[in-house]
Amino acid sequence: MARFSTLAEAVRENVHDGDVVAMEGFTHLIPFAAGHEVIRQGLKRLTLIRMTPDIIYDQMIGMGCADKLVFSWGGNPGVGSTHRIRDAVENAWPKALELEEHSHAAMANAYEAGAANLPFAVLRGYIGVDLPKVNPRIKSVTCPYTGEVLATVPALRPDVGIVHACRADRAGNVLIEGIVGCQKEVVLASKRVIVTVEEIVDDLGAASPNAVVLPSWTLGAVVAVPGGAFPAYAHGYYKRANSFYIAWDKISRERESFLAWMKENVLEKGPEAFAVHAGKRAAS
Amino acid sequence: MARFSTLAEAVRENVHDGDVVAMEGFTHLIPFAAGHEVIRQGLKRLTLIRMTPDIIYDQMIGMGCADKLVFSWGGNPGVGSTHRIRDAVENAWPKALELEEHSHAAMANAYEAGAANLPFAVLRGYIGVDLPKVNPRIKSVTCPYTGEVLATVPALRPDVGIVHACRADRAGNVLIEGIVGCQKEVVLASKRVIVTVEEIVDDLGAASPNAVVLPSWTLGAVVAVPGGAFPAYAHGYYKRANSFYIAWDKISRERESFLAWMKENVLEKGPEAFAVHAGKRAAS
Amino acid sequence: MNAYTQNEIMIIAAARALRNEDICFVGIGAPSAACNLARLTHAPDITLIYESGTIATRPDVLPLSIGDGDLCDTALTTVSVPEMFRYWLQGGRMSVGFLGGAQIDRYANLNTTVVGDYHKPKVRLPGGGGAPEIATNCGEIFIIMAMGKRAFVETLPFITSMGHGATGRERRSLGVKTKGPTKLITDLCVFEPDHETKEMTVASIHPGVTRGRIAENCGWAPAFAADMGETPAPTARELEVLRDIQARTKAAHARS
Amino acid sequence: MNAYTQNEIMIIAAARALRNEDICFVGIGAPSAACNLARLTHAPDITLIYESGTIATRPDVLPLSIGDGDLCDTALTTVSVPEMFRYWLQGGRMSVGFLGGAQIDRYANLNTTVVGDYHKPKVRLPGGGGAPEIATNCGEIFIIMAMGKRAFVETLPFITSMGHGATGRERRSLGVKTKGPTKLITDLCVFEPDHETKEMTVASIHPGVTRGRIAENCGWAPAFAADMGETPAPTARELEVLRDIQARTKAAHARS
Repeated sequence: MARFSTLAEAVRENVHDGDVVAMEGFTHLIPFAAGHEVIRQGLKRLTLIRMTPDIIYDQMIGMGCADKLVFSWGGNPGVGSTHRIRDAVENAWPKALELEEHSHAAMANAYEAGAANLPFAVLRGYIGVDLPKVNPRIKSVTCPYTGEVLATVPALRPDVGIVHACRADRAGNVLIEGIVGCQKEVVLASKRVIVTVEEIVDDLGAASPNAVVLPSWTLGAVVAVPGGAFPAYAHGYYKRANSFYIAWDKISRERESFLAWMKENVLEKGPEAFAVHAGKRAAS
Repeated sequence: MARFSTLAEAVRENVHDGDVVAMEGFTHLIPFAAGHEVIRQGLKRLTLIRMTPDIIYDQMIGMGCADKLVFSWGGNPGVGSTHRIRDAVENAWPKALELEEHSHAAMANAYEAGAANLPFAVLRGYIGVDLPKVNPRIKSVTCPYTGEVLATVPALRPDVGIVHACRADRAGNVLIEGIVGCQKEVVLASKRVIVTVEEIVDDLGAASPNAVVLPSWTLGAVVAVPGGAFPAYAHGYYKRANSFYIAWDKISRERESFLAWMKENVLEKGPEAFAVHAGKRAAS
Repeated sequence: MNAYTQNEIMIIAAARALRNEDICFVGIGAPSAACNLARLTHAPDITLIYESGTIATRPDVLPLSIGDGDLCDTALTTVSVPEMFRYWLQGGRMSVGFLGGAQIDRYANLNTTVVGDYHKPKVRLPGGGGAPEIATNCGEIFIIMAMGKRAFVETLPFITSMGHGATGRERRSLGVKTKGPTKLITDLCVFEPDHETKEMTVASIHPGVTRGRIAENCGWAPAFAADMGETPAPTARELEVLRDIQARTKAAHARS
Repeated sequence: MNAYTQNEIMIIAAARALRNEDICFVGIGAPSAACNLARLTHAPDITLIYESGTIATRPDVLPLSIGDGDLCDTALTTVSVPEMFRYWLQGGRMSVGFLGGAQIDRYANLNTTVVGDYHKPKVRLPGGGGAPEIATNCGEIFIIMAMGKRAFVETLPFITSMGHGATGRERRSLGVKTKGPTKLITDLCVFEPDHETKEMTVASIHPGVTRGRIAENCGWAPAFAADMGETPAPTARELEVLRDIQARTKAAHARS
């Protein structure tokens, strides 16, 4: 059953050094505020899972939170490299980063299998490519009917899943709308769940009986953090700050400018700093 | 790309003697009008697939359309037996009926695998039960990571999938709302698709960006048949005729009363006869 | 004391087994009546889930089928049937599965498939539906069935869903970690599995019912627990709520 | 004749390859520009699908990422990412997949993973994302890449997604039934696979470009088709629509 709490409490109670943590949101609804809290609490040795480790993991990895990254596409979308992740991989700064690399299809299927309580996922994929040569987790099964050999990946079952959503009602049920990504799967696949939301309302206002709603009892901590997806966006709340994504390229390119930005904007701030981005609603 | 047509044309062009046909709708949106058209066109030797072969298949099997039934629960929900299916199984009347029997979980997974273009589905199921002893299609695979043995079923890939939906727009895109069952999976798993709808409108009016919409190019024939799900129901249009389900028990119990009902209500009628049920909208 | 039928005390005793915090996968018929009675009495926050995909539904009348429109209209959300079976049932999200059945044995294995030989059945029953996977994927299983020698049988012709297995030891030997049937609620008494043997054993007798009457309506010699008690009689409130929803249901089904 | 850049003719030639009836899985960047240009010119009914789950989207400006809000706001419907990869891509629903890449070889295999050794990379690139499965599950593949010796290489350090394989025969030997790369559109010319060898062969040269210039910008000795033609120059309308959407895009990204 979901419990309302502060972001600091939610991270303190649910995330521990060495945990396997998945923070999802496919461009939309990326839990930036929660990522900043993980950095502020100085968590270490995390295995970070994310299909698209973009700025949020660039920040966390650049600040030394992670020992390992499980991913399928790492970059600043439409802009270029995630410089801090590259610095970790290529130069072990601030520390070495182990990679477990998949394709998007495999990651999506692995979350799906985790949500479905299966130990592995089967996909028609990884054909004729080199990734299976460098990732021993990619294996195969033979179809018992046709004899066809298909690729497999182990299910993802994170210790902690962290997502950002549109809103929660007062019982702690959560609505996600728009590009829903693999948030439902991450929530259902994870042992513990933190959800940050734009607002807490009396009525979810789900417009369709088939809207993506996560019942309270599938969640752990629910935290209102208006603007908490910035510079990503929240459908119906505020738009993606494409200009920030472009600006991040310069901020993150050098270690010094990165550390200065993190000090000023993360270490010396709190989740309430995100509220200013939610305030742009009228303009969007 | 969807083509608008009459129900008679749609069935004539898409359904052939001996085809494997799936008509789905989990209590909600059952394509009764299409089933009646299949009966009127005298189609034979069909393999009929349906999770819950209730009245619609009782009618088709009682009229001799099918050689085989693939299913997971056969009965008149909340009322009792499907007498015509029992008569076929127990007494080969009007002809013998081969059964391929699964659980709901297995059928749902088999449609899902069909939609996903996989040859088989894996499930944590069929444990400690007798069905695998009498259904040789139920097999197993071993997880390449944990060594766990899990059940498998072959993917369902019907020749023809037939569903009823709420409405289509003029481009042939179709909206399904409410209890969506496995309709999306059946449509995507089938080689040819017929969709009957309550109405054709200028704008689907999907209330959520994540509403269940089947794009025109995943469909074959789209046919407006108002009331076409009666005695099942259409979310937002008319309610389930529970009294008809109760009445069917008596109608179908004896061969004579069944045949008389079919003659009067199916053989001598057309799809336009369903419109009267759509007219109950205001009352629901 | 309030007058009541044996069917009424069965449903009321079944409802009492449910807890306010349960996430319950509801079978149609008597299980659905018991679950909704629990929701309308002592367990207002219970989450009821039907295999049609409706999650946290609060129907005003009892559904005739597993997918009546009222279930969707009053649900928190409705998911597809493949998702229901994959993420929610197989995902291990249900604390309780509530089943009925046509036949049961002393280890609470159920048959809803055939009487007689599978390939030449004497009676062809509806089949398993969701039950085979409900039986192993829910935290525990409650079963509701009226007693009678054709229903409570020494040997099942077909195991549609596993209770505690043919010898009571199969869940463990097959690696199934859920509890299986922990309560079998009948019109005469409530059975619970013996801690050691897993044989379903009479844990409480409904008021006025004798051991002999239970034995007469059971195809095996039923065991009675050493600490067996009496089922508390239905309260006026329980009977009122049950009769009220049944009346509403009957009126609604006649209308529609 | 209209003045245009080599980048503009690349995007315009790529757009022309698309048909009104295509169901196209769109990569971000140049593929997205080409696909939307096609939609705004000769292929108004083309269905564009992005891996973020947006189906039949009609963005007013080019998205910076694969999941900008505009994609969802203008889509027919938006599905989850697992569903997108399972039902829609793996389901074989896409007639064309449109990819870019960092490096390509003569058989149109692509590398977007690493330069140098995988475990001790010289340059760590973003990785495959959707490409490995796009390459085999779409009916055919169009690739758009500007030429240059660091991009068009004799031997790839890593095969991220399969074109026609290491020898041009791997699709068949691996049982892959889709066509693979049928067009490689560059800033200098358009390549198509040779019918026999599957080696990407220059099928048309952009106006004013010489064979020598193509060879200078290619890490292998490129083959030229016997019936090679000249790419038609961009029309005024094509240039206008392309520049218009790019200007709208730039303004929108600066604002937001």
